[in-house]
Amino acid sequence: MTKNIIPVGPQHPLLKEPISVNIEVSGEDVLGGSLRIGYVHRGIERLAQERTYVQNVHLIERICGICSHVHTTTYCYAVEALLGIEIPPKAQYIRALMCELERIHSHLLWIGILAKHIGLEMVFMHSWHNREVVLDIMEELSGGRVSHAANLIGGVRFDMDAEHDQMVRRQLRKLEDQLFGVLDAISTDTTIKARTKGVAPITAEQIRQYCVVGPVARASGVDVDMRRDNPLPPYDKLDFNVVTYPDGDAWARTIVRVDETRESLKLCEKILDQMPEGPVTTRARRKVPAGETVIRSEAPRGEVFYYLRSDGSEYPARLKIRTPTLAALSLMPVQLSEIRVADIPVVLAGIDLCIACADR
Amino acid sequence: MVEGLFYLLLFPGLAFQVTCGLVFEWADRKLLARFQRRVGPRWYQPLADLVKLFSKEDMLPTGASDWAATILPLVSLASVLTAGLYVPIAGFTPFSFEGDLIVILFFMGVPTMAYYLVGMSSVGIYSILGGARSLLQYFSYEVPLLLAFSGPAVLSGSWSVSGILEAQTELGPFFLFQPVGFGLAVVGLIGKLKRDPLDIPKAKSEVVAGSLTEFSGPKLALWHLVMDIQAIIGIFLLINLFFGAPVGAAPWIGALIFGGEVLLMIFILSAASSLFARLRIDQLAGLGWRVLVPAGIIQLLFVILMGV
Amino acid sequence: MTEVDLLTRLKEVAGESVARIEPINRETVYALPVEKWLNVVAVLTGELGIRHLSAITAQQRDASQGEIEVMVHFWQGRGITFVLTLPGDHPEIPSITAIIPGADFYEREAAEMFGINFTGREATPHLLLPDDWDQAPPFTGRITHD
Amino acid sequence: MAKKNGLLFALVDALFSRPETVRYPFGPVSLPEGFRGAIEFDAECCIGCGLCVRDCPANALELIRESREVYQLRYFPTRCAFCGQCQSTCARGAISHSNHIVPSTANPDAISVVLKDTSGGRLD
Repeated sequence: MTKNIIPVGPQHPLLKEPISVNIEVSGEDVLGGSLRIGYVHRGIERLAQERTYVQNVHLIERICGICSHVHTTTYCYAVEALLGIEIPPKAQYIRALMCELERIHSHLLWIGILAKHIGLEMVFMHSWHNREVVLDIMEELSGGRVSHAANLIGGVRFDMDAEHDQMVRRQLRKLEDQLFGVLDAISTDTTIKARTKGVAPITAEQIRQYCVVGPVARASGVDVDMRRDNPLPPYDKLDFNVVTYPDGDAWARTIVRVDETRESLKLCEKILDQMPEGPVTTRARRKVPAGETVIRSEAPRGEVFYYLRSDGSEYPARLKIRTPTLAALSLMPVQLSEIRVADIPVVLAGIDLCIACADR
Repeated sequence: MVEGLFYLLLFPGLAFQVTCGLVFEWADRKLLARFQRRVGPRWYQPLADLVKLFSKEDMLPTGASDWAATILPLVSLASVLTAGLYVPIAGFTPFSFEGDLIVILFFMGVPTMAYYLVGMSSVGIYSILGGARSLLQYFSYEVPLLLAFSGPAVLSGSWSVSGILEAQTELGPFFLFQPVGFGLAVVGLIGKLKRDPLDIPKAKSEVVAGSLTEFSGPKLALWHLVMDIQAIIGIFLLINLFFGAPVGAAPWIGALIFGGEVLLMIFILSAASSLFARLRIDQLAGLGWRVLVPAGIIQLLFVILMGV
Repeated sequence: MTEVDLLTRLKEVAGESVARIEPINRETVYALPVEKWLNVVAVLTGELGIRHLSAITAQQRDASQGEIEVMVHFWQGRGITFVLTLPGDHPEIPSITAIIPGADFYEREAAEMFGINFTGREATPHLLLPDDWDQAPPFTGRITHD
Repeated sequence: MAKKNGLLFALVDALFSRPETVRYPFGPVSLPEGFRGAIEFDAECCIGCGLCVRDCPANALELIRESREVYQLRYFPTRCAFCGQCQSTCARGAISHSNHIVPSTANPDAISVVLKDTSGGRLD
């Protein structure tokens, strides 16, 4: 059989963001693949050095369109650590609430994309319809569906009163009502199982070798979650389950995300229940004292790593961002072997591509 | 002469089939949209798409066979239209003869072959993969489909569709006797039409648009028309073989019942495409030869024994 | 393994120049000599079980001196960072991709952005920068705009 | 029952409920209370500290000094990132976001508005 190259990307119906995967095939069998990213490289790490700490909050928000909030949260905690201030407890809880909402929204988006890739357009639409409820909550709270601009250095930009609290609870209940049927259906559906079970399994050893994080790691039985292992406030006061599955195949990656969505919904309720009273901002100086800090937090796709060094001026001296997708991407060429052409979408979807995050 | 032209061009020929094809596409898209909580297109959208495509520039990549790309959609369109002439509409059969079921099946098979050839004559990897897949899929669904269609033929002792219709007026609709055969026929039809969940040769996320990836403009429009007409003819045939035609009713009541049955079939097809994930080609082959073919043979044996 | 144990073991492997420097936030930081870097990583991933590489940060602390600092951030229940200092005119460091395949992208990124030469690995095309990028690495020197 | 036929249940449910599509330009659009649209400026409150200009991540603001007490704000709505930073920065509450949606353009520098006071400086 002759060998052919299937060029997936930079533009392809499979991809929402530009990435180029050249997949070598022989008939229906995939032999291997090579990867090229950088199509949406904006040089954010370098740009950040040219802007003030305050301006950077909004630059960082534009790293990613899905996990924008967790990026600014991590960045703000990093700056606050250098400033030596602690934000008020209510601001911490609001940040965590937005993080969890974002996780639900990211996982629902992912479930939809997987369904679309395997030809289940209806599940795709229903999943995104449910995601719309989450976006509505976030818009109602912060004024923006995707760019929430919720964080300030030293707190959050909006307060939550009793009315907001009621609204979020009402919307979450609505979401539960319409979501759980779809989630059950996804985890029990025969054809989804047929397409994902046993596809491109990743062993726990491979996960450790390639330093993969987040739901992909948890689907291979590697129990990592920065919310629990290295909690930023208020996650140390919250109680939640970390979902792991031992199988490591595309099916496990689906179920992990389905279960995490449920878990996050519960966590949202807990955050609302524990939400303290008080102010949501504290005064922060513009000049950040010299020093360096490392912050790790858990984005919907896994561990986000920020390194920030200040030289005492208003501009960061070095900001290093490591996004979870970059770790997962390095594993992709390994996965692209011993599968069929029809499994390519499942593999690509399985690691939850966020190219904007990976490229920065 | 005038009557012949009327049959060929208006009813049940070109105009009627094209209209039905477009109506089918609209109904299908509307239903899919409603299943997905969307509004869906207006009734003239398929026609508008067609007009738009016909007015677009016609391009082919260098190296692809221009000759094949031009002639194959035309041949496919001609054969589905010809097949349509022999399929009774609400019991109306102007060209019926003994053995026309075989002719219909033959003509219905032509677009699949054309699809394969057009993929193979192209230069893109997606087209080649799509063409190869369409042939693999053909081998998987065609046998169960033929087995399913021979059930009614054997039961009525006639290889003409009108003969099968007549037999059903005496015995009652055949799907009552052959539910398995009916199911097989629906699966086979989905496979033949390359619709979800058996749209393996043109799976968007895997091979972009299969054989038709490199097509544009009028040629693509022709292919869309072929697919639509093929779908509606397939549905008509299925209804004739398994539901029969109403006996002794006024023509308009017959047409109404026929229309209702068509809508039911469209609903079944749309629902199937919404409810099931696309199968892999190896899974389809496994399903076809391990499940559908044995089921079809058992059904046929059952029918033969019943006939005795 | 406590921090003291880790420091002793590191000193055994990489010599007395290993130093524990001021911790960053919740991370413990060790300064290492570049020559023994591969031995240290082999010991880390092997007997110490510190395998999760979070990131590789390269930076020029002082642009006038030109020294490039490579910080390698590990995680094993707590953050452990190793600092290696490279000369600015000829930054070279052995690649760890043979031991930790997941370091591939981080090394390539640091190589592109700072012009660091990671030895012992095959040459790779650009990861983030355009293929026809012919200017200085973006984090060293100025970028000229068109 | 719902568990076993989950997708079928979802399908039927969708078929018999109203479509979610918003017919955007034709129907009413509901914006939340805190929606961040074009900014509004209250010259009465402005003390001319210029922090908004410094903090603006998109360089969409310029402060015009009329006299010691009177300041105007030049605003480039199509540069604006609608992030709300100026609103949060302004200690005197002189800047706020309205719910006016600004259409995007190819040239972000093309449009600028001088905001003098809340009533006169509105962007329509």
